[in-house]
Amino acid sequence: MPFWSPLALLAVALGLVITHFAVPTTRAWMWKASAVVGLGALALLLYLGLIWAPPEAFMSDVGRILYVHVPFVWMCMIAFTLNVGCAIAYLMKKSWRTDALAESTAEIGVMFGAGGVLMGSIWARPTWGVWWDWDPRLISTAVMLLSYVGYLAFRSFTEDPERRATWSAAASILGYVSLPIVWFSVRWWNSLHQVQSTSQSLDSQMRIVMWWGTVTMLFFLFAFVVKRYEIARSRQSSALEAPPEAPRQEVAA
Amino acid sequence: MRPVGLVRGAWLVLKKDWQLEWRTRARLTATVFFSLSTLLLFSFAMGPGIDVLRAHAPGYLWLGILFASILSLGESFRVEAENQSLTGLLLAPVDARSIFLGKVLGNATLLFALGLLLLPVTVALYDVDLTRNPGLLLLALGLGCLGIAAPGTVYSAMSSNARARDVMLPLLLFPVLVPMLLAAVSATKFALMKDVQEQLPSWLKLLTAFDLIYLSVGFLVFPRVVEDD
Amino acid sequence: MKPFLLSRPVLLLSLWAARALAEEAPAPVHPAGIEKAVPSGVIEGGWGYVYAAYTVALAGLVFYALSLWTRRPGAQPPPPGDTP
Amino acid sequence: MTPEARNRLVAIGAILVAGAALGWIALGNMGENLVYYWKPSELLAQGEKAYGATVRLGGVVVPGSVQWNGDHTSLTFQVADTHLPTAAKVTVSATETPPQMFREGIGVVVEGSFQSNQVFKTNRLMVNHSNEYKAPHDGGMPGDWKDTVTQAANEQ
Repeated sequence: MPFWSPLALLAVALGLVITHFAVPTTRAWMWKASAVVGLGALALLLYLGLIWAPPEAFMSDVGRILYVHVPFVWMCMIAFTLNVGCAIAYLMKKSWRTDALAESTAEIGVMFGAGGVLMGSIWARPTWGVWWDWDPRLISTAVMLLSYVGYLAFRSFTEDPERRATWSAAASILGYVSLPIVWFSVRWWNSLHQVQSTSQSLDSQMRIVMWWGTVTMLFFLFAFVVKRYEIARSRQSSALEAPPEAPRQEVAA
Repeated sequence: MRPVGLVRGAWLVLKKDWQLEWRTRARLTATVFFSLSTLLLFSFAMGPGIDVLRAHAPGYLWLGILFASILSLGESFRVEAENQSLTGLLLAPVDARSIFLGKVLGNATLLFALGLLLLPVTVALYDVDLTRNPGLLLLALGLGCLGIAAPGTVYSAMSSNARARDVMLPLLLFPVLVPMLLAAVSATKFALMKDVQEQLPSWLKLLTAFDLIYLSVGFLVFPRVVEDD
Repeated sequence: MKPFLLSRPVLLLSLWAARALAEEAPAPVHPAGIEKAVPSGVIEGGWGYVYAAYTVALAGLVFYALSLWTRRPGAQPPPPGDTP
Repeated sequence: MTPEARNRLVAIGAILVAGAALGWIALGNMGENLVYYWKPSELLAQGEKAYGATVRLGGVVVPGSVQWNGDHTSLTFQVADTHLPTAAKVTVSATETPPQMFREGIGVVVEGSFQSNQVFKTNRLMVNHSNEYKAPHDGGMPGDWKDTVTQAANEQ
């Protein structure tokens, strides 16, 4: 993979979300289209990943886990990056919308991350020979997931919506510190986990399937974010009797 | 009133915390007994094998400090919340960031004092050798305490008002602290035991980097956290 | 608390399915024939692991979509007096 | 300077400090010493100090060195720093059945202790796959172990 490919993915995800919010006419249909296309792409991914792609030279068919493991972990990282973006935006300018979006992306990121780690563990058993190991990549990923599970629990334990929004934004920023550690851990330390693949180290057919899987999951990510955002918004408006557009402005210092 | 400068404000908060603590010494006493019993429990649970205990002593020491820090950090803002004194501080022309710096230093010195008291205990219970590299051992202890105190202060300010605050503080704090704790345990280990690969400077640098990250991020977000109180 | 609770069945079910499928797969033990003293270095079979991983992926997507649907706005108006 | 401007300056300073610290971790090469495993040359360089302690050893399996004992309960092989024939080697005796991917020339990480008879005894054997994924019909050699090894081999 070129080094900018995760950034390109992030840009696409961001573009979809921004379009959804900035262009009102897209709100009704875009997530539906995304979900439908995602379902079709998922069916094709199953075909491509399980049948069309060649087995790997040494892992043989076990290597097919690549096509779902990597996309899940990438979606997790994209969701957390969107989350921390919302947190920073909320601290700079208070808005219920960014708070709802932060809630939505954190939950979806935890879902994708937990799935990705589970798949990685299943993959590790036949290839490395262990389910789990004390390894920089694995430990830092677990830490990142745990800090966002803590974030979600904190949100559900805090009743005051305004405090919840501000405090969880702070928690999100502190928790995000672990993400660059996760990404670079395989480069900084010698790890059992292999470093990120490059376009040279990945067979062209396998590369196509991996990208197909990534795009598929991106469609699901977008549809999930939109639906989860709507849930968060409706909870906000039921928590506040008359939902104001923005929280109370801070008292002048 | 003329606003108080950042450093001076921090110093005032720190001095106030120290005075409060010195007057009763309640927090320190409670945490010392709590972590003493934690260390004792580790030595009971891990059996009489002194080699195992000695090898894992840095981990036990830091877990003892970590568990005690939950108590002392939680207390640090509960006092303020009960007397509404945080509101008072904020209404006084003291920058919220001064409060952060002062509180972090206050909490860190408390934890450091606790660590100093626990070190002789580890000698007694786990038979470690403190004289191998005492200077760097103290440095690791200090940096580690600062690393716990910086995010801990932000989170305790948040969770002191949340429901189920006793659960929330560890739930939020522990995952964030894991990388820092790993560095602290390793640095302590190599300061106490033979360091065949000269790893100690690297771990200390890593610890310093984590401290700087947590301090500056906390410094940035803390004013927003306490504003809503 | 609801979102947090709902994500648990997803995780537990996926875990269960993954373990069940993975156990069906041959253990990563080399068939130790005396004539084959050195392992071949190529995994033989192992489809159970593949199915387990794909099940986790699909289960994650399906159960999360279901949890979104059950929580959809206006699904169950909370009974009066239920909110704290 | 107005108070707001000063506040902004302080905030930017804090962001810079955080960024610099992260960059320091990333580029400061401090990871080099924070080892998850030792290479054979590093282990041997310790001399007698390395005996007995539970450590991890990582490297490539030397071709032609893999041997089972009579009743197939333990496996001995040599682990080398790199694929080069001159690389430092350590003999490993494993009591655990290796994963199927285990073969000559692949990367392994073993956990155990180095005995004074110069044998590394282990009961936890892990195989380290490279980041290469190739179809089998591709032919050619098995993927080299990690980029660094490949580069080192190319430089020779």
